[in-house]
Amino acid sequence: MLSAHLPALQVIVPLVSAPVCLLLRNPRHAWAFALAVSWVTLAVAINLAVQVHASGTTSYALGAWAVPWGIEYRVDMASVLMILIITTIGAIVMPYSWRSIGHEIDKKHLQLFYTCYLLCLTGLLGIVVTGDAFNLFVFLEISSLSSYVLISLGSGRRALTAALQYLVMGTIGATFILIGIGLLYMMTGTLNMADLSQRLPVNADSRTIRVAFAFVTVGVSIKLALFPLHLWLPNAYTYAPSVVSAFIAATATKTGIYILLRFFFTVFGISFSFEAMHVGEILMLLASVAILVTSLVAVFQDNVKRMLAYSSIGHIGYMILGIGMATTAGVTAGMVHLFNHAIIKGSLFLAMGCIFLRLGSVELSDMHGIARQMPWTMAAFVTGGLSLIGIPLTAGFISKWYLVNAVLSIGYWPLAVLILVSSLLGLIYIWRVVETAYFQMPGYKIRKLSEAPAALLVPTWLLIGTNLYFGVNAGLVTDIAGQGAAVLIGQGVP
Amino acid sequence: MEEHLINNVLLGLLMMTGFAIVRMKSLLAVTMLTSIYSLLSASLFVVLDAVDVALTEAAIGAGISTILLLATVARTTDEEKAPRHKPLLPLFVVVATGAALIYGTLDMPNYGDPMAPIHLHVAPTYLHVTPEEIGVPNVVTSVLASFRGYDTLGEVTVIFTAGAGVLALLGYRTRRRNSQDPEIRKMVVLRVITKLFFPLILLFALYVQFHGDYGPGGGFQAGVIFATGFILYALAYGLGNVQRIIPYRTLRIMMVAGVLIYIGVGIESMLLGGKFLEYRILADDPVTGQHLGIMLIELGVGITVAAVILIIYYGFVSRRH
Amino acid sequence: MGTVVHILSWICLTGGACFVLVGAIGVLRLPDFYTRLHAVSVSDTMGAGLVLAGLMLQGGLSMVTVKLVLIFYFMIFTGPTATHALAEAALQAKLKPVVDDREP
Amino acid sequence: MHDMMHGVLGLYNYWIVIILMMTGFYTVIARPNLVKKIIGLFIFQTSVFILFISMAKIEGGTAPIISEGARIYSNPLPHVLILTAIVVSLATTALALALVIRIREAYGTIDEDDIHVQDEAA
Amino acid sequence: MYIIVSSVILIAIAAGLLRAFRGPTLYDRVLAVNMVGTLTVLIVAVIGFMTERPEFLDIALVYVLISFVSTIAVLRVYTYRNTEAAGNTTGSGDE
Repeated sequence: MLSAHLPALQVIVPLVSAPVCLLLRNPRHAWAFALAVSWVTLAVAINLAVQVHASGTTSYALGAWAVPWGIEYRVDMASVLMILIITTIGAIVMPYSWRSIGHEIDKKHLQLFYTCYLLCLTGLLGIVVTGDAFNLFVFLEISSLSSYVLISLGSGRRALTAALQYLVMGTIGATFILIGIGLLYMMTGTLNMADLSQRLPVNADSRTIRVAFAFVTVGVSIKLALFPLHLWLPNAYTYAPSVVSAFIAATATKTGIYILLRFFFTVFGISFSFEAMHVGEILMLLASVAILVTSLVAVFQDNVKRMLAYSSIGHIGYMILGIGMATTAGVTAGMVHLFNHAIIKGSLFLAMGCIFLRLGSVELSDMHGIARQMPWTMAAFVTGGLSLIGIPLTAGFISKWYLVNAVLSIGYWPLAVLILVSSLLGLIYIWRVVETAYFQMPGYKIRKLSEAPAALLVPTWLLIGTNLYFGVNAGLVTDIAGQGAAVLIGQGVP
Repeated sequence: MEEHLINNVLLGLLMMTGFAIVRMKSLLAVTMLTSIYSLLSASLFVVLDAVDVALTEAAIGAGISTILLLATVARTTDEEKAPRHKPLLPLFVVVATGAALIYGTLDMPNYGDPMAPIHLHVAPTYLHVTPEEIGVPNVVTSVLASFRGYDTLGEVTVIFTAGAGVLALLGYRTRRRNSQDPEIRKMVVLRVITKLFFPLILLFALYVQFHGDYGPGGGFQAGVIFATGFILYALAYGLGNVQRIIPYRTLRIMMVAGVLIYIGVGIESMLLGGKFLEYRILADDPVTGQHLGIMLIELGVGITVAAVILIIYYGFVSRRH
Repeated sequence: MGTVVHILSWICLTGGACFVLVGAIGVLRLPDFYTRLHAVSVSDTMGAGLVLAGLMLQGGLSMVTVKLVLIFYFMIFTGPTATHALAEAALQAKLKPVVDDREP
Repeated sequence: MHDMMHGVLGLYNYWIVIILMMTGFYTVIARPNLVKKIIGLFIFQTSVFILFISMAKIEGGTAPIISEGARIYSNPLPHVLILTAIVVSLATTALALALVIRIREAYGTIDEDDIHVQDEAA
Repeated sequence: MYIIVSSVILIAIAAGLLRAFRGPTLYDRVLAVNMVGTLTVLIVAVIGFMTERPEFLDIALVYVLISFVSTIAVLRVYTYRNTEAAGNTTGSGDE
C-alpha cells in the first residue's frame, strides 16, 4: 500500500516533520528528529528509485484529480537522480550538523535551524518530483525562503547582507519564472508540464512563447547562478554556516539545473529550445566564459570557502556546457557531473567546516601548517580537491571524461582544451591550500589545535568514500544519468 | 464599457503612484504610497472579477505588508540617500526587459477575448464540475482547496517558513503588561473605538472563514483579518497587553497546528485508501467529503496564517535598536 | 422597486458625489494641513454616508443592505477617529497652522 | 492598418501593466536603499499579479462564483495562482524586512553603498 | 448613472493622490492616504452595484478595516520616533 504513495511520501515526510520539529523543546531532540527524518527520506528515495527503475516513469495524482485539472507528481529517471542527490547529501550532512552548527549559532535557534533545514529539503524534493509548472514555483519558493534563513544564520554580519542579496536576486528570478509560466498558461491554458509539451508545438513560432522561454531561462539562471547572474553565490556560500554551505552548494544550484533541464527538454521540447531558440549556443558560450573566468578568480581568493564558491560557479558551467550540447552524451555528462560535483563540493565544504570548528576561520592566512594538527581533515580536503581537478580514480575524473568525450563527439575540440586548462587552474587553487596547510610552519595558534571530532570526520569521509567509490565503479551513476538523459531527450522512452 | 473606463483610470492612477514611488525620497511617504498602490490594484482586481484576490491583496498588501514596512522604517531610517553612480546599466536592463515583454504580448490574444486558449482548455471544466462534484458556489475556493489543494499546502508551508525565518532573525521578546508609551495614552478616542471594534473584527474574521465557500473569502483572508484585529489592539493598548491575551507559546502551537491539520487531512485520506488530499472519501457521500475536506483545510490555513502574521508582527515591534 | 425609492436613491447618490467632489477640491486647494482636515471630513462623512445611503435604497431589504449598514457603521467611527488621532499627532509635533496675519 | 489598431486597442492594457512591472523592477535594481529595494520588489510582484488577473478577464464575464442569472464567468485559475503568489510575496517581504532590521543593527545603515564601504574596510 | 458617481470618486482619488505626492508635511500625506482609503471603499461598493453582483461588499468592509488600521499604524511610527528621540528607551516605550 505504501509503495503506491511513494512519490507523495517523498515530499510529505519532511513536510510534516518541519512543523513538528519546531515544537520540540530540547535542541538535541530536534536534531535527532531531523536526522531520523533525513534517513527515512533517503530510504523512501531508494525505494522510489528502485520502483521507477523497474516500472518506468511513475505518476501520482494529488487529490485524485485527473491530469491536467489536478496537480500531478511525475517521477522519471532524471528526477530519481536528483532525489538521490538531495536525500543522500541530507542524510550525510545531518549527523555532521550537531557539533558544527551547535558551535556556530545560538543554542536557542537550533530548533528553528532544523525546521528550516527540513523545509528546504521539502522544497527541493517538491521541485524535482512535481509535474506541474506552478507547483514547481511554489516549492521553489519554499526551498529559497528557507535557504535565505539558513544562510542568514551564519556568524558575522556579512551573512545578513549575503542572505538579503540572495533574497533580492532570488525573488527577481522567481518572479521572472512566474511571468514565464503566466505567458505559457496564457497561450496554452494548462499548467501541467506533459500537457504543456503537447500543446506548445501548435504555437511554437508565437512570439509570446519565445518570450516566455526567455523569461523562464533567465529566471532559472539566476537561481542556479549561471555566469553572469551568479553575483549572489560567492557571498552566500562564504558566510553561511558550514553545514549550510555544504548542503546548499550540493543541492540548491543543482536543483536549478534540473529545472532548466525540465523546461528545455520536457516542457518546450528539444527542437524548440535548441533549434528555434538557439539556447544551446548561448549556454555553451556563457558556460565556457564561466569556466575560465571563475577558475581564474578562484585562484586569487584567500578565503577558502569563497574559493570553493567560485569554483562552484565554474563547475555549474561544466554542467551547463553538457546540457548546451543537447546530445544524449552531453546531457548524460552534465547529469553525471551534477551528481559527482554534489558529492565533491559537499565533502570539501564539510572539510572546511571541520577547520572552521577548530580554527574559527577559513582564511588561508590563518591556516599555515594546519595539516600537522588536523591530518584527517586535510587529507579529506586534498582527496576532494583532487577529485575536483579530475584526477583518475576519483568521481571528478569520470565527469570530465564523459564531458570531454561528449565535446569531442560533436567536434568542439577547443572546448576540450578549455576543460583541460580550467582543470589546471583548479590544480593551482587547490595547490595553494595544500601548500599553506602542509608546507608552512604552523604558528602558535595552530599548534594548540586538535583534530576535528569524529562526529564531523566520519560524515566527511563518508562523502569522500562515496566519491572514491564512484570514481572506480561509476556504473550506477552513469546508468541512472544515461537513462535520465534518454528520457529527457527521447521523450518517447517511458 | 463603464468597466473599461474605470479600469483605465485605475491603471492611470497606478502609473502615477508607481512613478511617485520611484522618485520620492522619504521612505515613510513611499510606504504610504505603496499602501495606496496596493489598494488601487485591489480595486482593479474587483473590476477584473477577481474578488477573492482583491480581498487578499487589500488585507496583505495594503494591510500587513504596509504595517511591516512602517515598523521597519520606524526602526531604521526615513531618508533615502541618492545613489552614487548613474543608474545606466539598470536602466538598460529594465528597458530591455520591458521591450521583450511588450514584444511578447504581440501574439497574445486580445484583452478580454473569450476565445483565448487560456479560457478554453482547463478552466471551463472547473466551472462545470464544481457545482456537481464539490457543491461549492465559489469556484476559486474549490480550485484552491480541492483541485489545486496541494499548491495551497505549499502556500501554507511558505508562510510557515516565513514565520520560522522571522523568529530566527528577530527572535522574540515579551513585553511587560501595560508598559506603554505616554503618547498613545493620550489617544483616548482611539482606545475606546478599538475596544468597540475588536470583537466585531474577530466576528468578521469568522464570517470570512466560513463564508468562503459562498463568497469571497476563505482561510487565508480570515487569518489575516483575525491577525489585523490583534494588531489594532496592540497599536492602541501596547504590545504587552496583546501578548497577555495571546502569548507567544500559543501562537507557536497554532502555527504548527494549522499546517498539521492540513497535512492530517491529506494523510487521513491516504489511510482511507485514497490519494493524498482526496477529500471525496472522507465521508460516505463524495460531495459531503469534499465539503468536509475543504472546511478542515481552510481552518488549518486560517489558524497558521493568523499565528504566523502575529508572530512576525511581535518579532518586528518587540525589536528596538 | 418603487419609483420614489429609486429617485430618492439617486438623489442620495448624486448628493454624495457632490460632497466627495467638494472634499476633493478642498484637499487640493486649501492652504494648510488643519484646513485640509475639514475637507477630508466632508467627503469622509457626508459624502460616504450619502453614497452608502443611496446604495442601501438600491439594495432594498437584503443581506446587501446589512453589509452596507455595517460599512457605514465602521466608517462613521473610523473616519473621525483617524482624523482626530492625526490632528492630535500634528499638534503634538507642534505643526503650525497657516495664519493670515493681515489686518482685516 | 485596421489590424494594427485592433492590436493596440486589445493589448494596451497589458502594456500599461508591463510599464508598472518595470517601474518596480527598476526600483529594485537601481536603488541602493534596502527598504526602497524591497518596496520595488513588492511593486514588481504586485504588477505581475495584475498581469495574471488581466489575463483571466473575459469580456462581459463576472466573478467566478456560481449564481443564478450569470452565464459567463471569468477564468478562476489565475485567481487561484495569484492568491498563492500573494502569500509568497508576503512571506518574502516579511523575511526581507526582518533582514533589513538586522542589517541596520549590525551596520548602522541601510544603504547598500555604505554597507559595501564598511565591508571593504573590514 | 453609477458611472457618474464612480467617475466623481475616481477624480477625488486622483486629487487625494496629488495631495499625497505633494505633501508637504507627512501629516498631509497620511490624511491623503486615509481619504483615498475611504474613497476606495466607496468605489468598490459602487462597482459592486454596477456589475450587478453587490454581494461582494465584504471586500469593502475589509478595506474600511485595513485603511483604518494602517492609518493608526502610521501615526504610531511618529509616537515611536518621538519616544525614542526623547531618550525614553528604557522600557516604558512601547509599540
